[in-house]
Amino acid sequence: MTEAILPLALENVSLEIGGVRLIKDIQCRFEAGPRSVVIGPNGAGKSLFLRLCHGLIAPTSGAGRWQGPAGAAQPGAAQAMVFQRPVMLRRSVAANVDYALKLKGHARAERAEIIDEALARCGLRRLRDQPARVLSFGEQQKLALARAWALRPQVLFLDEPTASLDPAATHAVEEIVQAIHDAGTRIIMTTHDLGQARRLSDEVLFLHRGRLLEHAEAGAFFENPKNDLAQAFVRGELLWWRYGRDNRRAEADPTAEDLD
Amino acid sequence: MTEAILPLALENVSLEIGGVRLIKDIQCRFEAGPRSVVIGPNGAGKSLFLRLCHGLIAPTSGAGRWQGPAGAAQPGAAQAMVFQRPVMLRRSVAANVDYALKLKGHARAERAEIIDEALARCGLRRLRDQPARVLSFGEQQKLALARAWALRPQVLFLDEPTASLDPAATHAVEEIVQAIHDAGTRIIMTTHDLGQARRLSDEVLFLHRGRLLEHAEAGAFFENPKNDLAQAFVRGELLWWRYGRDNRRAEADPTAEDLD
Amino acid sequence: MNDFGDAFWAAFQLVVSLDADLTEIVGLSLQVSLTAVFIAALIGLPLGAAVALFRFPGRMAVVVILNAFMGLPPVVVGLVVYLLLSRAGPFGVLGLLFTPTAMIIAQVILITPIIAALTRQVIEDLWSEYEEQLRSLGAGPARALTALLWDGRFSLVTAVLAGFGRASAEVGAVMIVGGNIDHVSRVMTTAIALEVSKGDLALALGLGLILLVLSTGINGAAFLIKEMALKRHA
Amino acid sequence: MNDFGDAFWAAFQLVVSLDADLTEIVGLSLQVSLTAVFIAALIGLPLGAAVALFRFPGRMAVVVILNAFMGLPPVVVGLVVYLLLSRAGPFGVLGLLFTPTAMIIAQVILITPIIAALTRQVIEDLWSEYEEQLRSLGAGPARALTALLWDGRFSLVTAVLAGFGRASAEVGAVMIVGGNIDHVSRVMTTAIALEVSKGDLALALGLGLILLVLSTGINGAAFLIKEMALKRHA
Amino acid sequence: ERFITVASTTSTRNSGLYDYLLPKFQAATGIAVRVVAVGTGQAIRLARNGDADVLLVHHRTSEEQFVADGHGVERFDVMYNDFVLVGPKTDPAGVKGGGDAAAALKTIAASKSPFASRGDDSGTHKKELGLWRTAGVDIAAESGTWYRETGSGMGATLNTASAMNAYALTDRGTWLKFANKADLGILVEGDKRLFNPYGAILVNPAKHPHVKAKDGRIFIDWLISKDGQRLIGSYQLKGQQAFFPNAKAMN
Ligand SMILES: Nc1ncnc2c1ncn2[C@@H]1O[C@H](COP(=O)(O)OP(=O)(O)OP(=O)(O)O)[C@@H](O)[C@H]1O
Ligand SMILES: Nc1ncnc2c1ncn2[C@@H]1O[C@H](COP(=O)(O)OP(=O)(O)OP(=O)(O)O)[C@@H](O)[C@H]1O
Ligand SMILES: [Mg+2]
Ligand SMILES: [Mg+2]
Repeated sequence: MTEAILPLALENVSLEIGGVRLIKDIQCRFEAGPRSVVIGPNGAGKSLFLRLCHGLIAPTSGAGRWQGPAGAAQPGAAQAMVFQRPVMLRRSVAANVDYALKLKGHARAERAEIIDEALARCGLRRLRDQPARVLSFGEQQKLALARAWALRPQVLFLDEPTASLDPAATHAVEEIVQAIHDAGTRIIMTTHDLGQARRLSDEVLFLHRGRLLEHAEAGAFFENPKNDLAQAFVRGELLWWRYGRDNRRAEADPTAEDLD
Repeated sequence: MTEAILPLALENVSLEIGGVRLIKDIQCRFEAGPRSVVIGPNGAGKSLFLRLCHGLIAPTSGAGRWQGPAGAAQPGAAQAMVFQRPVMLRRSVAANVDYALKLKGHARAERAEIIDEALARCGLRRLRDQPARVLSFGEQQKLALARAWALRPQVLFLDEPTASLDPAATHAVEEIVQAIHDAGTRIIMTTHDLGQARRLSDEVLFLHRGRLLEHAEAGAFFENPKNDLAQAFVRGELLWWRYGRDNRRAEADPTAEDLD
Repeated sequence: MNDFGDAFWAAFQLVVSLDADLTEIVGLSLQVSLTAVFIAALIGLPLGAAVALFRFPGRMAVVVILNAFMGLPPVVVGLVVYLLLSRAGPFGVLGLLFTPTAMIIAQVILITPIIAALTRQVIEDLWSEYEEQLRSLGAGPARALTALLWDGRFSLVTAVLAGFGRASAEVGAVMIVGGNIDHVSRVMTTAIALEVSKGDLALALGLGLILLVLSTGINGAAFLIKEMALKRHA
Repeated sequence: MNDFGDAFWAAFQLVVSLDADLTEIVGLSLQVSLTAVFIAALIGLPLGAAVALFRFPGRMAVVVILNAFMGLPPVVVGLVVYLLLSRAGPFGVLGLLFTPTAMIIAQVILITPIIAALTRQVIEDLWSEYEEQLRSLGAGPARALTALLWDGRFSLVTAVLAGFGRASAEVGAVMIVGGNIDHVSRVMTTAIALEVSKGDLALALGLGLILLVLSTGINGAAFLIKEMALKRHA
Repeated sequence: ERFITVASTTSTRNSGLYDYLLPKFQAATGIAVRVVAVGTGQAIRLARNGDADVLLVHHRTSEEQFVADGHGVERFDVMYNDFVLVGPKTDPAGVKGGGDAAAALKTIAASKSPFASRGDDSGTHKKELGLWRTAGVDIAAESGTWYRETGSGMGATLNTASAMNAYALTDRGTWLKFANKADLGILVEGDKRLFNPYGAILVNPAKHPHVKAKDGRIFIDWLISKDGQRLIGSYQLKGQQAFFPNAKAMN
């Protein structure tokens, strides 16, 4: 974990499933340093994009390359991801974190301490012996964060990590994310909370229907997005039936109430 | 569906699982009319509370009673719920709605039209033939709403229906919820978005650690919650280690960073 | 170990010469096993799903018995069916003994518990995911049953194939109720047993080989159909 | 239908008199089947999980063959083991033919595919839920294997019980490789077959009844252990 | 289709006699014969339940009992063959060439050479037990040591014997047709005690009205007819006569 895997370069990455292009020719680069926030409407492809970056799915064309000195070898070991729909193993809260640490090769002795710290940090200490799968949704999201945090990755992907959290927890998670960033981890996250996006981003990626329409410095983006769809989105007015109609199935869809 | 099932009265309802009391002596009444929003920190028991009201789980003590004229007979048929973690059947988007309608006894002929309308309303028309389980998370939440909406229930439970929606979709869903309310359906929902709670509530229930600490008219609640925990929560400062320490496992947990 | 070489040679010769007896035996084997699997699936799938979904007193006992009956000894099943179908038995007048129908009945008894027990497990796992959603939609166990069988269809294929495996491999029951009568009730497995008792081990092995190739073919076909359906339906 | 009454009576008498022969046969049956299931589970669980998790050329063929081999005909398996262990065969020097060891070997061959094929299905279903999370944590298929076997343990019980059912009910293979030699390799199923061929149907049925009670007992024990573990672990 | 069901023993079936005889019978009479070949005890049981029309087995005492109990109409001698004692060609017990089966068994017992017995109460098994009695050997005490009761049919027992290189008593028909002889060969034959008569019995239609008495009788009559007896005598296995017709009422 001493050698860097960053930067990550996506070269003309496309993803096609069942004849439908879900990610379209994305070209971008993530250098070490800034916090990136990916925003865009539901179904824009944000989660697919994170999974492509993380290496969980392979693009149908183009390629993602970790260009750092350690990037060619084992980039996976230096990354972690908090999924939008966290998956809990059928074991206790603590054991969920423990398993992740074991996979990364931590010795049993040091694991106990890391687990304790991670759970405390995410407010899950009193639940440590609960079976993880009966946790409330928000608690599961916290556990997923604790698990990822315990791994001390170089790059951390977060897919709407606070979507189901209460206001105080959301605030605390934002602080944790900030702390993780300060400790040197590269943050790439998605969120639907534009306030959060403002607070946590150094740069913004705006995705729409599988296309990366804008990739800009955060201040500039929120001041004045260049792309008109991004403008509409930031104003909370992105309504598909008004802007562009590249329906995948190319059928007319003239319902005025259509909300996306 | 002509006769009313409301009001719903919870009498001293408690729920205990594995020796832990997760819901504690809740006493309340839902009359026809107002929109209720249930708020509270993660793990407070909001989802359990909705499931108790909806009849999915039976309380270990106390009872929930539908006291309307049709309440004794088949209250289940007049209710619907949008789950926090929506479950999609392994079939297409349209078939998911269709199945729900079939269960309620709608004839095939009328189903097609209702499905169309529900999907259009929730912006899912272009996805109607997609397998539901590969939808993005937000799309799944919309589909769950469409499915519930199609049923025209007397009472609709919504468990954080906009948690994973983009701002425009959130806005649209709020409008839909309002429209459903206007059409006479009783709305009982949870949310972590306090702004949304303000916009959509006539009355507020504040849950904390399984207890109903406050049940008040919305204006009054947001002006000045009586309960001090509720006050802290509304200010986004509810930190458990400061207020009360009824840890289930009665272990000391003095971590200052504990975020819940 | 020339026997193995001889076995391949025997199998090869039988197949190449399109031996009329072999064709007849293979045909009857397939007819009996496939019919039995079809009927057993018709009973076992809903039965297993019902046990998975309904809560009733003695349910645990039923689960245990279903599991235990995966191990019904074929000879015992054959015997029971024999006693029932024998002229001296209650259904003797039907004259079903030593007919393919009798063999199908015995195999249905044998494999229905297998399909039901495995179905129960699959549906129970699925129900733990679906239960609240379906109950919320107003589907009690009874109405959820078909939805779950449909949604679990890809996993249930394996349960049905396990039943087919047992049926096509089984010899004890069909031997007793079919009688292994040449041109009437001789199937692959009883023919193999016969060759073994004649000491013609190479021919027995050769027949076994053909049987395996056949059942691999059927499994392959099932697999392909499933994969194609999966592609379309996810 | 006096035979059924006679069967109960025969079973009752055997059990009450604590017949020494019966005790011996029951003991050997349990020893053989349980050992075979244990070994088959040791092989079949990881094997099935590996097929579920790894992607390799020819994987589909392996899946189909595993499924097809759930239908390995016992007589054929018995024959192959017989040929391998017979004095003329490659392992003849070991002198294993007509010993319980030979019977265990045959049953392991017979039920390993059953356990593996059913495990494959369970693990594949689980993997579709876990895959991305586990891969994200750095667990490739190899390391995910144990985690999935552990997390799927409650469903896998049914797979192992299916294997046990087949082993305890099977007669064709143990008959050939064990030889059904009195006091050496006679087990419940071969004893039943013997009584049938003697025409003592009541005794055969009685023995079958005892066998079923035994295997129901074992299934019940497995169920209780599983339920207790489930309570503690969710 | 016109057919009758015959309950018979595996040894007769395995010798191939039926495959030779029955097509000729069908050609002559238009009646198909369905043979259910099982253990002697099971065959008698089948016939007693009325599940067969004709019983054709080789254990005289049981057959006579069957008729005496009213299950069968009458027993007819059809043919006989003989039993032979087979064993390893190396003959560790040294019984080869002897003409006295009981003496040979006694020698085998003394040398404790492996012996595979059917142990299934079949005609062959009963014959073997009688020989042990004559030889004065208490065989029950030896079961599980050098004396191995396989509890299975003739073929299975021979498979066991050839894998164990054991001695065994078998009917000649099965032996001639048996393909897995390995190192075994015929060691003792020709003893009068090894005579093995087959009888045919029509199942009693008075007890089982559905029995196809007419066709069953035609079958038995044909078996003991000149034609039938000639054909039985002409059946050859590996160049040897396998069965010897001995019907009394040749017409
Ligand atoms: N395996 C798949 N097969 C087919 N379509 C898929 C698959 N996975 C995702 N999709 C489709 O790709 C689109 C993008 O999905 P993705 O999950 O990336 O959206 P998202 O931007 O994360 O949305 P949300 O904000 O709702 O989480 C969606 O329309 C979805 O239906
Ligand atoms: N089946 C169960 N067994 C044990 N504990 C459970 C079970 N279900 C829920 N709990 C616990 O009950 C508490 C309340 O859960 P619930 O899901 O109602 O919380 P919530 O208020 O909806 O939280 P969130 O805002 O995170 O959705 C949680 O701490 C959870 O761990
Ligand atoms: Mg997403
Ligand atoms: Mg909740």
